[in-house]
Amino acid sequence: MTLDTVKHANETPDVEQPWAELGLKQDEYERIRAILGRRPTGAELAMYSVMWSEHCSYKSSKVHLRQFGEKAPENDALLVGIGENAGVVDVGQGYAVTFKVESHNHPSYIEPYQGAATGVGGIVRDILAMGARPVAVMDPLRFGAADHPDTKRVLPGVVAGIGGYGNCLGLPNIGGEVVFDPCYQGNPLVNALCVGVMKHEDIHLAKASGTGNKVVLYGARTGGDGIGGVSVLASETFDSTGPAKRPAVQVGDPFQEKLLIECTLELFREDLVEGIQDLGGAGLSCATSELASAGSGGMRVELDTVPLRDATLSPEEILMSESQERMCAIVEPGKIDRFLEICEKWDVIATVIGEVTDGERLEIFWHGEQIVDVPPRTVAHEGPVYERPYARPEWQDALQADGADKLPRPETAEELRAQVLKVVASPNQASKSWITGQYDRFVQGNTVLAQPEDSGMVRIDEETGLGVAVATDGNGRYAKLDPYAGAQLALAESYRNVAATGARPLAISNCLNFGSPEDPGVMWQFAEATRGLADGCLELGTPVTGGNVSLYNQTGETAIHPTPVVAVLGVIDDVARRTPMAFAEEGQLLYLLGDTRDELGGSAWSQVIHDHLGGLPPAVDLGREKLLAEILISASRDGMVDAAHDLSDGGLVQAVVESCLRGGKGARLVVPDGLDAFTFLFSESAGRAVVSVPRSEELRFTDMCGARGLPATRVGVVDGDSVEVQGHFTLPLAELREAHEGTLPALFG
Amino acid sequence: MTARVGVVTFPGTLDDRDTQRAVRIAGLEPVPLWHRDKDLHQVDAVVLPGGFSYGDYLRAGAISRFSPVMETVIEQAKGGLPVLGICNGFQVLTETHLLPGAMLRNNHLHFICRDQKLRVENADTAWTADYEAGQEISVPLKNIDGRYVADERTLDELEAEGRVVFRYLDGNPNGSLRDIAGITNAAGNVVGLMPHPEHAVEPLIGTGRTDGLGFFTSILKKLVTS
Amino acid sequence: MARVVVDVMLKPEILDPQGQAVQRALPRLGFEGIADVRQGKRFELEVEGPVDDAALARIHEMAETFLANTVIEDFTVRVDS
Amino acid sequence: MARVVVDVMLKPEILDPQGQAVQRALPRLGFEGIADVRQGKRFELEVEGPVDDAALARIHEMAETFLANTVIEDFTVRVDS
Ligand SMILES: Nc1ncnc2c1ncn2[C@@H]1O[C@H](COP(=O)(O)OP(=O)(O)O)[C@@H](O)[C@H]1O
Ligand SMILES: [Mg+2]
Repeated sequence: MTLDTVKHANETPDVEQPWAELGLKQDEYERIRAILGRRPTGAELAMYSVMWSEHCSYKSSKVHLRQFGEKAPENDALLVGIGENAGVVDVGQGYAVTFKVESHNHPSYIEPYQGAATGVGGIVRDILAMGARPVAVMDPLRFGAADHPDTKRVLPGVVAGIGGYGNCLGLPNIGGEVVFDPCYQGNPLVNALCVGVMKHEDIHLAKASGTGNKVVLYGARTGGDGIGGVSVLASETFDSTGPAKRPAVQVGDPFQEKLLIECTLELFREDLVEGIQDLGGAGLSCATSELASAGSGGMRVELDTVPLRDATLSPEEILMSESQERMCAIVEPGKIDRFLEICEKWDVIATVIGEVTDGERLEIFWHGEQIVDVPPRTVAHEGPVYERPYARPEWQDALQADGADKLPRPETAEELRAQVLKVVASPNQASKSWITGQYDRFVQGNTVLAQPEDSGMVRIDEETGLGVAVATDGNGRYAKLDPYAGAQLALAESYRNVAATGARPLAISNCLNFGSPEDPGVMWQFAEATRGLADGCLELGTPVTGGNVSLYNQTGETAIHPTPVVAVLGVIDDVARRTPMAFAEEGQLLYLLGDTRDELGGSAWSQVIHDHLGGLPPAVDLGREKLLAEILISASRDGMVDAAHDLSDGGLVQAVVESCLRGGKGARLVVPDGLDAFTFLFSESAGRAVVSVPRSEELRFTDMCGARGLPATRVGVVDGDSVEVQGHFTLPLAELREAHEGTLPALFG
Repeated sequence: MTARVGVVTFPGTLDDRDTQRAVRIAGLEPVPLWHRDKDLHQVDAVVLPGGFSYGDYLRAGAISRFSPVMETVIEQAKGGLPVLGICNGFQVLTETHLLPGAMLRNNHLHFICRDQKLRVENADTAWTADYEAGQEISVPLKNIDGRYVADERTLDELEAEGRVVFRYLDGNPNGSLRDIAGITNAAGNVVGLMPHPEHAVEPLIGTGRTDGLGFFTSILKKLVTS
Repeated sequence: MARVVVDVMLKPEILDPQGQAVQRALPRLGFEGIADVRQGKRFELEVEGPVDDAALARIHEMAETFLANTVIEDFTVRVDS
Repeated sequence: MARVVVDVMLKPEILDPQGQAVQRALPRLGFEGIADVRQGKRFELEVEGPVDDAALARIHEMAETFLANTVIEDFTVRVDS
């Protein structure tokens, strides 16, 4: 096959090009021709097509995501905002923390183990690229029905992949989510979060500056991974013979990534890196164009110097390859020798593949012939932007009108007891330790709290005890009923979870998982959810530092529930003051904080007992969330509570059961005046938590709540070895434990 | 002058920094050792920490066992240098045959991470002198290749010579023969175990227990009094 | 009882980190001249009854749907002699 | 370039939970008549130069000291035809 050089492209303007096969629209192809003033070469076409894809260009979501910047709250803690690999937050004492959630949904459905594993690998490299040492990971997951046969294929593979990669990398897994719902059948969600820590001065950015500086590719060799459709460019003709056979699946090598981490941190320590970018989706196309676009000059790359695993790869394929465990650094010429030495020390292959030029073009050569000559911004940052039409779905009104208030409620104590047992044993409410027990949560020796605690918490300074806490949440059922409120409820819950452990919420990241943007109903959900999230962040004072959008999570006409996953990062000055969730001290008083209303729309109860989804989700009151958080943080700081647990799906009874099982102690509960037992136990009103208060602190604590105007109701006492709702029923802890802990092993064990 | 404990880093080692911290907390001086360096830098004892050296590819510990640093460790261990292998380090020690037997995939085939109760069966080794024989301790266990196997004769020999140092309590987590969690060589200077004492040295962190500190205070006592 | 062997190897274009790690270690152990190493799985099945074409067809199907992950792996089935 | 295959299997007396898990799953998938399954490793080595007796002896040594752990595993070496 003749090489499609820039010269050749100039000479053959009328050659048919497979832009449609590469996923480009006619007008997008025309725009590329207009930008270049000629037809693109095969390599250029490959770059544009992948960089202008939904995944890389955010073309459908961009107009909505802008609100995160426009409505960003004043916040001195934000050191690096949206637009970089990950945002960076000042957590004090000279430390900065970076964190981000990303999706790897589709690959994890095709090949659960490798899809999930490479999802972890990708987000870890994003964090590393900011200059930080990765210190923890989390994994928000959504699967189809727990008893569906395909879930038995997908879930164990995903869990083994996340564990296999993360454990081997030495990153404690400190939390995540596991939710089952038939809407995720065929579209499981595998989101992965990573947190990294650095000193302020260590922050690195993805930009190529300084004429003459070298472009170094280091890490794994480049193979034919994840090239997919681009292979049409590699075949002589893209009609008859069809594309060369290239795997769409990438295989991860966590060992290589561990070396990459240690090697990169050593390169940072010796100040050998001017700019750096990880290679993820779109591989070298993305890394070179983003580095050049963000920098001051141009870039020249000799593509034939890239070390290959497969010598038959075409230049187009090398540009597109999504081979894992690679990084691209910009290095001053005088520092190259030391750079390569450190790579050699870590058995990491490193190659100078090009340099920063004083021009404004990204130029790529193949054995001396030019195959790419483009303005990098047009590839990386000035892709198409769509104002997709959106409209509230017709069914939304009917869904909201179909409230949970008309569902039959338990009439006898016996029925209530049975329903409690059923809810705590249901797959979504059951213990997830069958899964989390496959993740190393101790490695690095800084884990203060990990699953099933409300948030994961790691110490970042051994001397002072400074630590950070992270929680992720996202209730797709609520979001389906009302995407605006649903996004805020996800934010509120995550925020509350962080505060429950005693940490002060600082900033958020998010992963927005939705159906097809070409469906106006889905686009409406997306618009509402982003608006809700942006408004919520403004009110809570927690800026969005970054995130990820995953669209097209749908099969045929059926989209997943809108699933905005929100991760909140908090800081705690001394991890010694963290508040755990376990009720461990007999005789301590249980206080319910916040207001309980009759709110069962979208609840766990409505799902488990009636397989029902309808009505409105619980009301959002972010002012109340803020107040609750302040109380929880003060209580932790001043030692007024020994345990706290946030209330969310499953309501009070779920929270109490979890805290009792965690501490191995029972509780005696009394239904407060003005509430019926059912609502007391199962309502999912937001803005609530339950705390365990030592008797000696009771007065001080209730005074504080009273003075600040937070309702605090004494609802019981830590006692015995059962959960008793006085006058109604008693459930022995052993029976609850069996119900709560037996479900997942029975399904997947 | 305190004793110096070398902590080896192989490519893929994960718990080297944690082990150095544990050594420091116990009042010893940690000395990082690099797999390519034959020189042990006059350390008084060596810990082979946990992790996935070489990704656990081929077999856990199989590739690291051939590193330059191990040549010296093997030679000096035979001469009495105290060596502790934790998890991946234990796997390396069995691959070198400094300790008998081998480590295989857990019988349930899953990675397992949990707080594990152990009985200290032998409190006479270089690394367990600060415990009492029969003492029960809890330390984190985290591995996928933790099933200890050896032939019957070797097992009988280990039992007869009191060389089973730790046994799992409250349920065998992985199918290890005779509930063996850790063993020693005949001289008592080389000890290997699957659970992670270095993750149980500080209150609040990990499981919040400090039951693992005894390993490091044991070696401290041995080194400063001898 | 007859033995049927199913060999499962990663497809040639798929990264094989294990094989790579082994290959890289060989020179250090003094073994030169091995240009590439791929590591796969070998299943030995003890089959009850005759291993006729029908039985082999079933085992082939078993390999395809279960023993191998054909998204990333190839396999071969043969009767052990 | 010639290919040499090294097969490594757990010794018969060593419990093989992976093989067992496979065997137990088979009836559920509708495959009957498999009395036992053992799972091992297969290495494919691409050898530079001639695979003569000397080369095979070296590979045998490599298998014995490195590819297999003879405390628990047996191995065979053969030239792939
Ligand atoms: N939902 C979102 N909210 C805020 N920022 C987002 C969101 N989705 C993407 N971003 C930001 O857009 C930029 C590009 O995202 P992405 O392509 O995922 O990064 P990367 O190239 O590192 O994978 C990042 O800075 C990311 O944080
Ligand atoms: Mg990135």
